[in-house]
Amino acid sequence: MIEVRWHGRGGQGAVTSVELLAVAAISAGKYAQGFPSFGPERRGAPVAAFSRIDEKKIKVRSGIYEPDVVIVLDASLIGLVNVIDGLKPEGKLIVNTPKTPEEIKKELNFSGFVATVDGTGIARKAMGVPIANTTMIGALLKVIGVMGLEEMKEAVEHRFGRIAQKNLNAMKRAYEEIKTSN
Amino acid sequence: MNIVENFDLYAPRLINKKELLSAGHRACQGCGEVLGVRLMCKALGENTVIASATGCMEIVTSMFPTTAWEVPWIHVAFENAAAVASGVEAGLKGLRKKGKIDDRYIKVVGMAGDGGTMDIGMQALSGAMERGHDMLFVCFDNEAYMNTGIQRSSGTPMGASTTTAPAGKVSSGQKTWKKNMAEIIVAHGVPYVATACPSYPLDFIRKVEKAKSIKGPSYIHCFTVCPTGWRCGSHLAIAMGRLAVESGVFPLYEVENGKYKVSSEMPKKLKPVKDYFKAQGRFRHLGEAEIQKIQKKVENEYQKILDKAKYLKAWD
Amino acid sequence: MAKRIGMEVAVAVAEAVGQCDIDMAAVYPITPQSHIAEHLSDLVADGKINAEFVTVESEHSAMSAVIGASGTGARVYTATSSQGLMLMHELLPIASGMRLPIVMGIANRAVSGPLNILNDHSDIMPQRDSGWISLFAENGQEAIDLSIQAFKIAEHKDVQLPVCVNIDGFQLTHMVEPLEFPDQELVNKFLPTRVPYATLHPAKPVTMGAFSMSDYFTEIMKAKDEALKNSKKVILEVWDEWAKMFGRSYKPVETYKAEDADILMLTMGSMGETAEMAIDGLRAKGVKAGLIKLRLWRPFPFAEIKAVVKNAKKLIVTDRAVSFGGPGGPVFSEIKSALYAEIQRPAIYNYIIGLGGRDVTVPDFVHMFEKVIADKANKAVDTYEFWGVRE
Amino acid sequence: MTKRKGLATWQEITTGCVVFDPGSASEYHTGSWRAQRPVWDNQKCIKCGICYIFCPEGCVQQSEDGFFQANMDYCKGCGICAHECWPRAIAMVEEG
Repeated sequence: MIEVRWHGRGGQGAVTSVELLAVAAISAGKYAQGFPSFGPERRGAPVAAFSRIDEKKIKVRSGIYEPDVVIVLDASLIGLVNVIDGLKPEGKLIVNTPKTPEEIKKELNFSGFVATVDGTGIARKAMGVPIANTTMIGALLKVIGVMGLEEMKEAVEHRFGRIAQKNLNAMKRAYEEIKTSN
Repeated sequence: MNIVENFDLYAPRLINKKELLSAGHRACQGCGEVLGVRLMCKALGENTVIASATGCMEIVTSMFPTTAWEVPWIHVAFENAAAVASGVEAGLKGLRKKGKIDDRYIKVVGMAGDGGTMDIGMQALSGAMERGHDMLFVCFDNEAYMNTGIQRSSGTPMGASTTTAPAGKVSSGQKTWKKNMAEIIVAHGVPYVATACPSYPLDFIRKVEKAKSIKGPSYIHCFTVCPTGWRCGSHLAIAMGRLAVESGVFPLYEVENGKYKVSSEMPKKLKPVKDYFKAQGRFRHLGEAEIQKIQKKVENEYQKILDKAKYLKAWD
Repeated sequence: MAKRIGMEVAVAVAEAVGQCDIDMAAVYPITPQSHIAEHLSDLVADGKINAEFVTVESEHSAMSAVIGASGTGARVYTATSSQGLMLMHELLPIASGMRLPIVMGIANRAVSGPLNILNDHSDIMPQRDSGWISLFAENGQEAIDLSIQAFKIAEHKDVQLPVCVNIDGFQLTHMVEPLEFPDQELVNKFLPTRVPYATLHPAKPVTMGAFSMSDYFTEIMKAKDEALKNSKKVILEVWDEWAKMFGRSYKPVETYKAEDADILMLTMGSMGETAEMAIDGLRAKGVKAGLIKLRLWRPFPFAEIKAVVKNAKKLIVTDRAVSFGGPGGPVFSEIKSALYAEIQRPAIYNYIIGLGGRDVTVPDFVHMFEKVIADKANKAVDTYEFWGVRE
Repeated sequence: MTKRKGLATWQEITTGCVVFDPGSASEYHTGSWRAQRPVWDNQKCIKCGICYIFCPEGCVQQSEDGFFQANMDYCKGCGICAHECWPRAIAMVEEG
């Protein structure tokens, strides 16, 4: 089972991302959960959301405290929120930033796996808005590899209708452009 | 001796003979409220469903395993008659559009006393009126919580002595002016609001029939005398209602699509409120100065209605 | 078998209710129930279900309106949570007393004060004696299935009682998870049109909600109690039929590795499957642990409970609510009273867990078992403890 | 509720306490509440029907001859009819 923790701010669509990912994974025949951090967070406040994906039925419903992957939708949260809290030693950190993985590693004093992609830049070019939540699903799928981008298509189309293709394009670019540390 | 003005001599011929509220109900001798309910039912006819609040009328008409009602009737609780009525309306609508019941037109009516309307029931009523259900709500206002023993309500008039706002050595009874419920419902923008009193049965019946004909929310504020709570003779229920109207204490008017119309029953010149107070024990303690204060307020409030009738236009 | 799809459970509950040919719904939004209200509104707005949706101004009016509509013979639904349920409280025994087959979803949430929006069972527990049939869902699939079954149970001629389906707030309502929706044609077959015993219609005027004095009140209460007790037979029949038609079986009391267990735990609601993982871990270490999951809260399944705990030495009852100044959690009290007359019964322990959204993890459940196993002298029997409270 | 001698057992209580007999409150005779009874003087009666309209019990009915009378099974003796009868055709008379 892969457990993912998403960091974002209220309004940046972290919850939409976990929902899309879970819906797509389940459509692809896997078992998945997607859930928000339960609470009254308002627009702008730091929020977290969670994903679980597995090949067999998921029973556990308690929170995720030791994620396999952490994905940060808003790099300005680094320093405000301990984004690597509980991240497994072999765990992976993905950050939406134009910076290199090495720069992030230095900032966080983190020696594990880091991947970065300028999701906001991609989203702005592909969709005209600086909202990178769907874009970053592409980055996540590249890193975790449990399913392909094409398996997101149906869920994104269902959710976004006319603007689905732009989201898919942005996702694809993030998938292709992500840079990983060694 | 009372000379009945504006009253058709052959009134029985004009109203529905069918009694939809049977005798054997346990209302007090001379109850003005149960008379109001009886006349309302005559005006509504058989294709009616009534949702009643807890209160005198509920208690006296529905002693299990019997009922005085001959129309479908439901009682749930004190504060929610309007919400129950709105549910009945929605339920019938849902069933009718699917063909699960016949397609006759049924008027849904909520009813409550002044407590169930103006106090504890006001939220549910406001919600039901605002949502635009096709329903009539009738408040039978006898100006205190009579069912539980004559405690004050927001419908109790200034100066009336009740068991929770009694006249005493340093108190003259009710310290507040009566809440103007009809105007509150007018402010909801519903198509029809009227005030009525069973002392003017044809006017009351006509207003109920009018409300029945309106597809949408309507409200009638019916002033009903409670001889027990007002401490007057049981034979005076009609006379007291008439005096309340003639003195301007309870003006009869209607508001259709925002247009005010003062009922023809209103006299050209109001009688003094003192005449109305005289026979009622609840006002007996009032001094001249207090009566004059009330007199002035009554005149001012009545003038407001006359002004509205004169200047306000109907909505488009 | 239907395809598994991913959907948020609250949305799925609204979808399932939408499969039931409801005529009317009145739902007032409250966290964490609101997604049910919103999605039902969507279904009505898109013409996917042909029903009246009444946007009431409070939960009190929501329950009042569904009582009125149910009185007309309509199939009705409402949903709420926490404070909303507390506001409805007055009307719950009236709905059951009038024998109206209302179905209500409850997104279980802690009751104030202080205000807390997260999951526990302190909202449903005060409603225990209101005369409603009360079911608990363990996961999203059960939330769907029970919501549909609830109409069939409620409307059965031998039941005619309201049913509430308890769905843990957030842990269930806000979870996107794999779900299977029953085929619509099969649902239609499973759930025929409601046949009411009386309706508010001028064709046959009736009086509902009459006033009763002491001469009849005792008989009326007895009749209601018998109706609720007898509903269990129908509930079992409905679950049998469901299993035959849809392949998923339901029982008043579910068990997991309980048959040969020395030590049992009892859960209600969404924590069951998490507790199962703890039991798997303990079994791997040779501990004969097992789980009881209570699905039917009212009518209480006394016989089933007695049967499943018979051979255990110890029983841990978990409660998600507090009975302040009482003998322990409400579930604990019930279980103890069920077993009082049994000669062979386990020592019973009570942990009050997961209050106001406090997370309970697999290691937590393991620790509960270990603590009770370590109580060799049975010192903590019949006492209760707030699990994980800071001291 | 089926009409039977004595009160119903719990098994006989209707589902939801629904009352299926409209107007069955008339089984209860409120005439026993009465201390005074209305007596009509048909010489003075003009058949206007005010007594019928204003009766809170709905127990004043018109006969075939057009005159009115109260059903004494239900009349509570409130005196409204007598008070409102402007030709003074009704008098309240002590019972007993």
